[in-house]
Amino acid sequence: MKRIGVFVCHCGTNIAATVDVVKVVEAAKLEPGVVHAAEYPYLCSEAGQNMIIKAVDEFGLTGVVVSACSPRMHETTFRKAAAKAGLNPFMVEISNIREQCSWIHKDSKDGTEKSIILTRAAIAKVHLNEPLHPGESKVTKRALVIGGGIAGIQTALDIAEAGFPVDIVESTPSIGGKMAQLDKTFPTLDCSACILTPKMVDAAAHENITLHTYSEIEKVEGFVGDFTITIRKKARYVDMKNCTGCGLCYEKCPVKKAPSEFEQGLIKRTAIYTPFAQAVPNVPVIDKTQCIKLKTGKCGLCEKVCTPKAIVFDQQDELITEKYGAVIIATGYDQISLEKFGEYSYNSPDVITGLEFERLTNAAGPTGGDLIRLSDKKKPRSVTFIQCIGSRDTSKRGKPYCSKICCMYTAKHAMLIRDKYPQIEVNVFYIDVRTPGKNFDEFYRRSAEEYGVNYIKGQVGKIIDQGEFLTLQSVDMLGGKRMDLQTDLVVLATAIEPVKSVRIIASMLTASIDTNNFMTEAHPKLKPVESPTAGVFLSGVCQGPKDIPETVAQAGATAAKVIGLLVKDKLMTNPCTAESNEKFCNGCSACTKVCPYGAIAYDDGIVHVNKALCQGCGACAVTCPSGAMDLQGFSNRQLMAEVDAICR
Amino acid sequence: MSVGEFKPLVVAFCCNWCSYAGADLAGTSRLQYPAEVKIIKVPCSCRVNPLFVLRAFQKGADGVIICGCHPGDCHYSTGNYYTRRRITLLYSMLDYLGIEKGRTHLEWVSAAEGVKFATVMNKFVEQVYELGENRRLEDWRCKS
Amino acid sequence: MTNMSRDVLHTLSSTSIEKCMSCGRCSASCPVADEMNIMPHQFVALLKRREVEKLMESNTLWKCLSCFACIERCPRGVEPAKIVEASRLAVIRQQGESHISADEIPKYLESESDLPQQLLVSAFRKYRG
Amino acid sequence: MQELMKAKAQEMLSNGSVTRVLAWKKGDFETNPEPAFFTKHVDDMVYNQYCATNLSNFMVGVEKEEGKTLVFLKPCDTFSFNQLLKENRISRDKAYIIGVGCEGVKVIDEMQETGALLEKCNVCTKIKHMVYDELIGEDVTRRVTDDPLTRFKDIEAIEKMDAGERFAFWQGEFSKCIRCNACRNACPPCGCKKCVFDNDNYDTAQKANVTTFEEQMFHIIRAYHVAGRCTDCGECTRVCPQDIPLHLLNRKFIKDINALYGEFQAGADIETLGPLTDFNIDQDAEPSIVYDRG
Repeated sequence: MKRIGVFVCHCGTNIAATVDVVKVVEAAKLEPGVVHAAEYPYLCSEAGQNMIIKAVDEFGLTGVVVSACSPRMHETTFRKAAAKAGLNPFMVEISNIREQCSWIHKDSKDGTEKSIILTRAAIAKVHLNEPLHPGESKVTKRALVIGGGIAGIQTALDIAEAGFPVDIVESTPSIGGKMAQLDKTFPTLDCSACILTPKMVDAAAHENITLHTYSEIEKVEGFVGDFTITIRKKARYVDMKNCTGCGLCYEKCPVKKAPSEFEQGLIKRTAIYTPFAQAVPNVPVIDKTQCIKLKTGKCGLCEKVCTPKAIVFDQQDELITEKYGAVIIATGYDQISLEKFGEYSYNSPDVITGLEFERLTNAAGPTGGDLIRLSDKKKPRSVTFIQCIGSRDTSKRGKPYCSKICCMYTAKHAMLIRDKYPQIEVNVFYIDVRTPGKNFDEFYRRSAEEYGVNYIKGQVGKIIDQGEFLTLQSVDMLGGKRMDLQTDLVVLATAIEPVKSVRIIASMLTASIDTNNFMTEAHPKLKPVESPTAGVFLSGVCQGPKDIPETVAQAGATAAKVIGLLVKDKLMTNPCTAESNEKFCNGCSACTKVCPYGAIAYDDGIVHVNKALCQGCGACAVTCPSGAMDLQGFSNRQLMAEVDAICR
Repeated sequence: MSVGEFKPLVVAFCCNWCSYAGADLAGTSRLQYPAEVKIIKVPCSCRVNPLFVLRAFQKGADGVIICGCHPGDCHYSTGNYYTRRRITLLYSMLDYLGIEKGRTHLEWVSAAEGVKFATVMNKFVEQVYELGENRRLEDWRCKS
Repeated sequence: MTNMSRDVLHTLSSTSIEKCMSCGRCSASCPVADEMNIMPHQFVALLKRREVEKLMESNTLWKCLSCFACIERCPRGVEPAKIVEASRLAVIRQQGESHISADEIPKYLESESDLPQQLLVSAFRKYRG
Repeated sequence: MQELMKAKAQEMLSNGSVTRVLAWKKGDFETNPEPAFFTKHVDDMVYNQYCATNLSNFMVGVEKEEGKTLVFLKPCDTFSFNQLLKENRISRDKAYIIGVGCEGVKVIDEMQETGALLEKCNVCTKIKHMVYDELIGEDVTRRVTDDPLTRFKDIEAIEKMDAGERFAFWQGEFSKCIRCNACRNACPPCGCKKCVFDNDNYDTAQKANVTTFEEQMFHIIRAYHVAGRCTDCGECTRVCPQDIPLHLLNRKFIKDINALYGEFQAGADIETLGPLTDFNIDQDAEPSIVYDRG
């Protein structure tokens, strides 16, 4: 039998005014195993804690019950005090007689009676408490960043600067992501490539950063501090070491029919290609769905012209396995498909998306920055932007959220046009213009006031391509009139969504994802860059729509959190974990299916709990029919003892 | 307890992250709810084994209520989704066996819903008062 | 003459005007908005303001083709055409009598007015007391 | 058919392709064949409409034994086999399964035929073998007399009673329980190495029912533990010496699961997640549905 000490706190008058603490002490003394019971005005004070420490020694206590405020308040305090007294901290239980008694019951009799019962329940539980010891697990001092856009690059650079090795896995042939496609950036209008390219080069050159481009995550095992991740490096058919990046191969490639991903399909590219001139690494890849040699065995022109002999047609996918302490998801976004929005005639060459416009206005883009209609190559006389295409849309066609970046990039696009071609008329159909952000509203107002962009509160119902021009059936809500506006070029501010593959990545990492495929953060306010899964962090748009300044700020925050993890040599694990009794385990493995953390593994007839992964929810313990699975700290017996004590 | 004066006993299982915190908030906001409610803290509502519910009734509880985070807000991501299925089936079975429905309840209470916690408890206890003493699911050995 | 409250229209139309975010896509999509003295988006706004009588007196009731483009294109599921339809019903209910009988239908069919049959069917449904 | 089965069993035993045969053998009366293992000769083996026992359950016992077992399974027994397979209680490669046709199992009372088939056979939905290596006589005509949907009619009848009547009904049934554990032993998924009701570590150990509550507790928890795993094989009710209609508990769970989470048949395959180890974020009913149904 344990030797239990019970300590009842007055909390000044917070408890003592309603609860007769002396009565609680007297009642506690009658409970089996209680060898000492006392009250004190402020147990959480140093003197109060010392009183507990002294009593542990004096009465040889093996268990402590503190009847005081909520355990959410001072459980840690009293557990630390117990540890000072040489007791295992988990031999302390709190009964909450302030929040649950004195503060809500006016009647002293009721409050006192309930305090006695709650104290009794805590005593019953302590009888069954076992010393618990947080486990330790090692930390592999290496991070993996999934996604090589600005979010991934910035996170990787910051971690690398702190001295830890980082790998970036990027699915396309080059890092850079969406930002590499942009022309200018709001609200300062500096050139996107000019600020991004140096970062890309830094990342490639950094001694702590390893790039795996044209690669994907194949498999994830392990847990915080100790992930083992397999990366598939897709066959590039070009030897990275030998290639000098001269570009002769794609100049000679006879296939010129593949839509260029980087140019948003506005122009075609060759079968062997680098996505864009500043690509990092500057090593081409062969698109095996296009290459004549790979499809039919003929051609091989690129191989003939390549002097360093870098073309390798029989190259295979390569699997590499590496250990990591932390994983950062930075997979970014895509524009949604406009398939379901037939009324906007997106199939017309003169109706384009925001991202397509970026390429069209970019000096390095397919038209050399010359703004033309793609149908007849003529300069448009007017350009009309339509906001919220598929955003804030609760019908099943679009997305219910605001895509956040469109108001600002539309103001930017409008301004760029008016700046370069003052004769072009620019209209913007908007529902609301949302510009919270430093210098954002000023920027938007400038586009309207200084550049004469015509903002129309209203929407377009339908776009009709009439060859020469487009007719927009629209409404000006402030003017209160229906309009059939004629315009030459339409830019749709298309909603953005997380890249499709993030769902697969999230499930491999057991990180949670919301109904819109955005990664869920551990806490929306207080843990915005951590996922609820320990060791998995979030950076960039995968967590929610955001612009470049926000993304970079978040990337830095994420890096700080990751560094905070990687500097540790060992991690303390939560001691309240599930434990399976091998003797009773049937091996049915139902527990493995309900574990949100993949912490339970079935092996040869029984299951094992990985203590480092287990977070102690207890889903498994209830699923287990034989009761072999139990949760330490909240065991079946402990909880039933509490039930029994309350119902006595 | 004097004869004729029925004072029910209600056991409330509250998850540590939302509902227990909600109860704390009810406390700090000084919102009254009946002293008949005795809270047992569990890490997650999915820790509540049907055995515990039956055990409470067996030992003389007149009502059992389970509180957890709202679906989608579980600290452990998915725990309360399992709770939702398990407890729905359990309560349905208890109903099928003729146990009065008013004696069981489940409510999602977030850490911010102190008012809801108090309201729910007030309502539930009132309901149990109306049903009177639990006779159908009780171990007579343990009652004096 | 009318005590038709917003709630009645609400029930009749079974739409949720609270969802409206005033984007105007309904009016932009409406083929006859030009001819209406109250356009679909204004119709929703007036209902929000409980100015039901204005709606019942507007020519929108007679101009709306019930093509449902506004319903189709509304990103929030507000269904403006249903409100128009409900207003029509409200007007008819007030009048409380039958405006068309089965005997009259052949007359319209044969006339040179080129009335679409679909219109006759829906008119019959609506205006038969 | 019986002769075909015996010949096949003898052949496989003799040529050593299996170590033992799990089948039914002649009992003391013609009407009570019993499950048996044969290792040499199969002369006593029988197969007829009295062979009720679900042999899948006996495969757990020989799982750790050397060699392969030839087992004869009726269509409905294969669901239990799959369920045990899914729960890692048995291995597929240790069994050679011969699926046998079934015309329904006859009800025996006092060792006499009553002329009726088991209730589960009248509403049988499990007509096809879900897992087998070979089939014998699978095309014998089945005698399903009732619409399979009527298998829930008894449950609906109970649901229609008021709470007091329901309580009285079950009290009456449970009070007959002698805690012989036959239901537990006959039930394939209810095969824990150590039952919570036998486990002294669990504080719930109760070897015999002392109170009315313990009768209820045992049966509620037993039904709950097999919810989503029960194939509705009906062995619990069939083996109950006190004639408690235990299947009405399991079937209630099945009915609720089907209604709330979509049709589910345990043992139909070995991949689908069981309804209690799965969830649907948007569509799962709230527990309040129990109260809403009045």
